[in-house]
Amino acid sequence: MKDSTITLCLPGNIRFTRLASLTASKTAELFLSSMKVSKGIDDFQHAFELSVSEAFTNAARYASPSSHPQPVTISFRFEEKQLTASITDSNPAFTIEPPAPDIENYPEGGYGLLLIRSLMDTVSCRRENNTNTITMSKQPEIH
Amino acid sequence: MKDSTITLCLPGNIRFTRLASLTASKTAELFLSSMKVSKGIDDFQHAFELSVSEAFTNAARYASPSSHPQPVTISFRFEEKQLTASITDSNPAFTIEPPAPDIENYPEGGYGLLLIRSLMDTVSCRRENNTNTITMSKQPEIH
Amino acid sequence: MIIKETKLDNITIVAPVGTLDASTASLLNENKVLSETSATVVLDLSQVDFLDSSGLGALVGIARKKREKKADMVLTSMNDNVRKVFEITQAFQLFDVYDDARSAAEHCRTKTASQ
Amino acid sequence: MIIKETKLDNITIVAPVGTLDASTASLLNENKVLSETSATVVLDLSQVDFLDSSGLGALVGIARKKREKKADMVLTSMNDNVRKVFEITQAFQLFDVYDDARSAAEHCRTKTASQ
Ligand SMILES: Nc1ncnc2c1ncn2[C@@H]1O[C@H](COP(=O)(O)OP(=O)(O)O)[C@@H](O)[C@H]1O
Ligand SMILES: Nc1ncnc2c1ncn2[C@@H]1O[C@H](COP(=O)(O)OP(=O)(O)O)[C@@H](O)[C@H]1O
Repeated sequence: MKDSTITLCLPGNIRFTRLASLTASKTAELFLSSMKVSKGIDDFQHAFELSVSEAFTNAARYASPSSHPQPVTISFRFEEKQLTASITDSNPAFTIEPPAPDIENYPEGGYGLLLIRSLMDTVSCRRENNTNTITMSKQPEIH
Repeated sequence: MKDSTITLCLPGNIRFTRLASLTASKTAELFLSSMKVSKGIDDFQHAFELSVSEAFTNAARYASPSSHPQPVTISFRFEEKQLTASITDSNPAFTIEPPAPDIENYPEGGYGLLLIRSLMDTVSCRRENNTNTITMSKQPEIH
Repeated sequence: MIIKETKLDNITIVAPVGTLDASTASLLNENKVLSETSATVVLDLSQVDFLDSSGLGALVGIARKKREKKADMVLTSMNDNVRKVFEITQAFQLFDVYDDARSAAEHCRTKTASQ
Repeated sequence: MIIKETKLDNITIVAPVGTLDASTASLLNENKVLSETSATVVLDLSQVDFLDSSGLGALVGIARKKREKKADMVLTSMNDNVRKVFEITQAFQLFDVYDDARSAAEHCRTKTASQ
């Protein structure tokens, strides 16, 4: 299973959010079963389910105005010790440094990147050919 | 949602079968919700879940011998009145005319294409550039 | 997502079933009991299997509008994955959270009566 | 997929939980009670949410091997989606199917006793 790659290409519309996050959850489950991990399964799956939900929603929500939703590509890679997910869109550039949560005023948004960075081991963002790719990796706890 | 296309690319290994069939089920659910269909939902979803499970399993099982599993591509297209799924592999050519079930001897295999043809409205197979694409469509019952 | 409603004394308990994310958050805002700003409600999360920041954002917005009218939305019965979103975002500071719907309704009734 | 086992009198009831497809069918074949060809068992399908032709093929193979040793595998409690696979493939002709595990076990016990 090592080096397996799974790619899901969806229209950049929030109606497809759950398809993205369920695929992430199931992929994380498959990755763990290939690693014969038996502890912390639910946390690991949930970390990918939630992070991909956030990243896909952002990709769909912050697209440049256009009559048709731009495609968003989600890919998963089974690496030696970790699972990596990447989400690519054609939106304007952005940065992944989230502001600290504004507890006083608690705005209704602004927690997506905070959640991703809390749940994943590493998160990075790359701009290339007018696309953004946010890449996130996490290693399961091996016991 | 009309004309939306969803593409899932997986390694041709039966360990990924459930990812293929769950994606099919969830996609069929999204298609129905975009059509505002409220009857026969479970049957329609199950028809895609089962047919994609069968077609993906065949694509993975009958691959030409190779050290790495060949990728299998599953795509879904939201059409005016129907949902279409296509599964593409690089296997040797095959035909989709299933033999009648052999009730006397009831072999352990040979029911995949029979199930697909029973559940879908139309099924066809195309050979192109050394790939096979099996394409299946189904219209929900509108009431 | 479907949304179930039951009454305990005169407090309505609203129980969404399924996923609260960007694709379903608008359904919460369209719900009569949740958007009726002057009625206090209990939101029973026991059947919410998944919540992300878009779902949380919808909850914050609903609670805020109710509070402007001296009403409230209190939460109950969240699973561990939902709880994690509240923890990371520090959203626990914003909501009264109860273990079960009965004690949440009890609390709301007492609070409403004393106003 | 996990496989639960319980005993009713001296008949073992085997209950797979989850999906029976190409990715899990081999787990059935590895199960001790199912692969022990001379023991009759009840296969409780109530927690099988999905079955395809690879799952069905595994069931046919297991039942066949047991019958060669005068044992059997009888089925119980299938949901509508699982039932549909049996209908289309005419597999109902191959299996004794019961509504619930208790009556299935009862039947197996009587049959074993009369041999
Ligand atoms: N895929 C993306 N494309 C464009 N902008 C993005 C993307 N992801 C995040 N951003 C920008 O980063 C900001 C913070 O994102 P996030 O932490 O998820 O909170 P929220 O989306 O609720 O504002 C967004 O408001 C947006 O401006
Ligand atoms: N994707 C495929 N690639 C190559 N051969 C295939 C493919 N799908 C089906 N076949 C051929 O068609 C036959 C019938 O398939 P099916 O009805 O699914 O039954 P089974 O796979 O159990 O034999 C297979 O045995 C195989 O020879």
